[in-house]
Amino acid sequence: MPARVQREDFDLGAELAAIRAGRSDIGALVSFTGLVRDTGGLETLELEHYPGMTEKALAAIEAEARSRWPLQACLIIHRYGRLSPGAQIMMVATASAHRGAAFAAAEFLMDYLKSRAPFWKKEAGAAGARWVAACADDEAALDRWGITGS
Amino acid sequence: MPARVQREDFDLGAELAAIRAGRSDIGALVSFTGLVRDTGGLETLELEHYPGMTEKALAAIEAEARSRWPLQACLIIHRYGRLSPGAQIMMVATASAHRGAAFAAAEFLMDYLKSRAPFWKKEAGAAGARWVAACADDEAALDRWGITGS
Amino acid sequence: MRLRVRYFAWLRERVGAPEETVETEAATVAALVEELRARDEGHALAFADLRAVRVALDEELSDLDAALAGVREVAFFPPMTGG
Amino acid sequence: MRLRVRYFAWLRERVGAPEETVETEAATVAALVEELRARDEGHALAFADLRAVRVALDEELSDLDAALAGVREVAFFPPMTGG
Repeated sequence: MPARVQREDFDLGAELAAIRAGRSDIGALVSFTGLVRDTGGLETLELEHYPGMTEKALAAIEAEARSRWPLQACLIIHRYGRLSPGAQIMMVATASAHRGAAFAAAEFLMDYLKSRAPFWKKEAGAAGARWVAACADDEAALDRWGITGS
Repeated sequence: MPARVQREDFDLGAELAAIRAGRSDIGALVSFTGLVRDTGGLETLELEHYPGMTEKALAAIEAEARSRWPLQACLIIHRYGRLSPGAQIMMVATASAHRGAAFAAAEFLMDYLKSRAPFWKKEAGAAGARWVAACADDEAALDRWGITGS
Repeated sequence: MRLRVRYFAWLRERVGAPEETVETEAATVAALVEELRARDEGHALAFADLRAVRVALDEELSDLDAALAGVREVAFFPPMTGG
Repeated sequence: MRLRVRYFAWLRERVGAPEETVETEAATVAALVEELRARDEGHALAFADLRAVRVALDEELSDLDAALAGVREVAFFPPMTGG
């Protein structure tokens, strides 16, 4: 299933239920959900993306994960637009026979996506608006998968 | 919230929704679900445990995770009794400000639980019944957390 | 000393009972195992390979060298396979 | 050569437009950036610190040294912050 880039919210429980529905070959199902975190005074988080490139980048990230681990499922959903504190920003889910592959693939998807998928966050609150700076750790995180940061 | 040991199934989506309900201090929510995997001819998986010790062991595992990472939530649910292929066996969920802590804590809970929580699996199928052997990797997995296997 | 001895998984099946009450003067778990082993064929089979046996004292993981003083419940079981 | 040049996040804000059409003979991304920088204050500000600028050519991540031959769309943006 291709990665989904959407303005609407998603139903985490329903997505995870759909992955395992009607099958018994999955031993381990891992999910990661990114949420809008308010560290004080946040009113909205605006997520901008690059339509066209975003879908291609997420598809490439998913294909890379599937080539590295035996996965029964690999799902990426990422929202854009204006979000409130506590809202869901994105999710990944991975399913495999064993927990090692499911965890590794989910962490890989997140590391890869953080510095390779064209999304940008702008926080707005009482004190004004600011673009969220990329975390140096995020580009460094790719090193552990044998990928050099851009 | 204390770990739950129960015969009944659990609602993964509802558990994850409850963790983030009404708060905006969580940035990363990770879940792991263990499922009954059928590698051929499996009819039932019987899960035996040690009532009393199980709850204590899971509480200790949860306390250890909370002492190692800043977690807004840390949940363990583990079933016992007779399960069918594809059924949910157990789940852990961890919530933190950042993804690194949430992933690490979830993997730690799983590694620790696999070799320290008193559960035993017996598979039954057309070919008869057999106790699932512990995986040597499971005891070795604790090494990476600075804990020596028993 | 009176102990409640419990068995789980295939140790339970081999012994043929989930638990028993044991009167013993054994000072350590290992000494208790020697006594139990001598009871009958089922016990002997349960304890045939001690590398595959784990022990808990009063619901805390322990080991064969541990002392039994003050202990009320001893449990024997194979390596755990939850998760 | 006619290029569609797109800007995202604070590069878009500094340039003051999400995209523009550019006629150029620049052989590389770096040469294009030099031309764009000279356009006005907004462009100059957008490209003030090239360490903070990422580039995609026809929707694929690339870098400043890349050649522009055959490219139709160039996008400039800051390091990504999704997830």
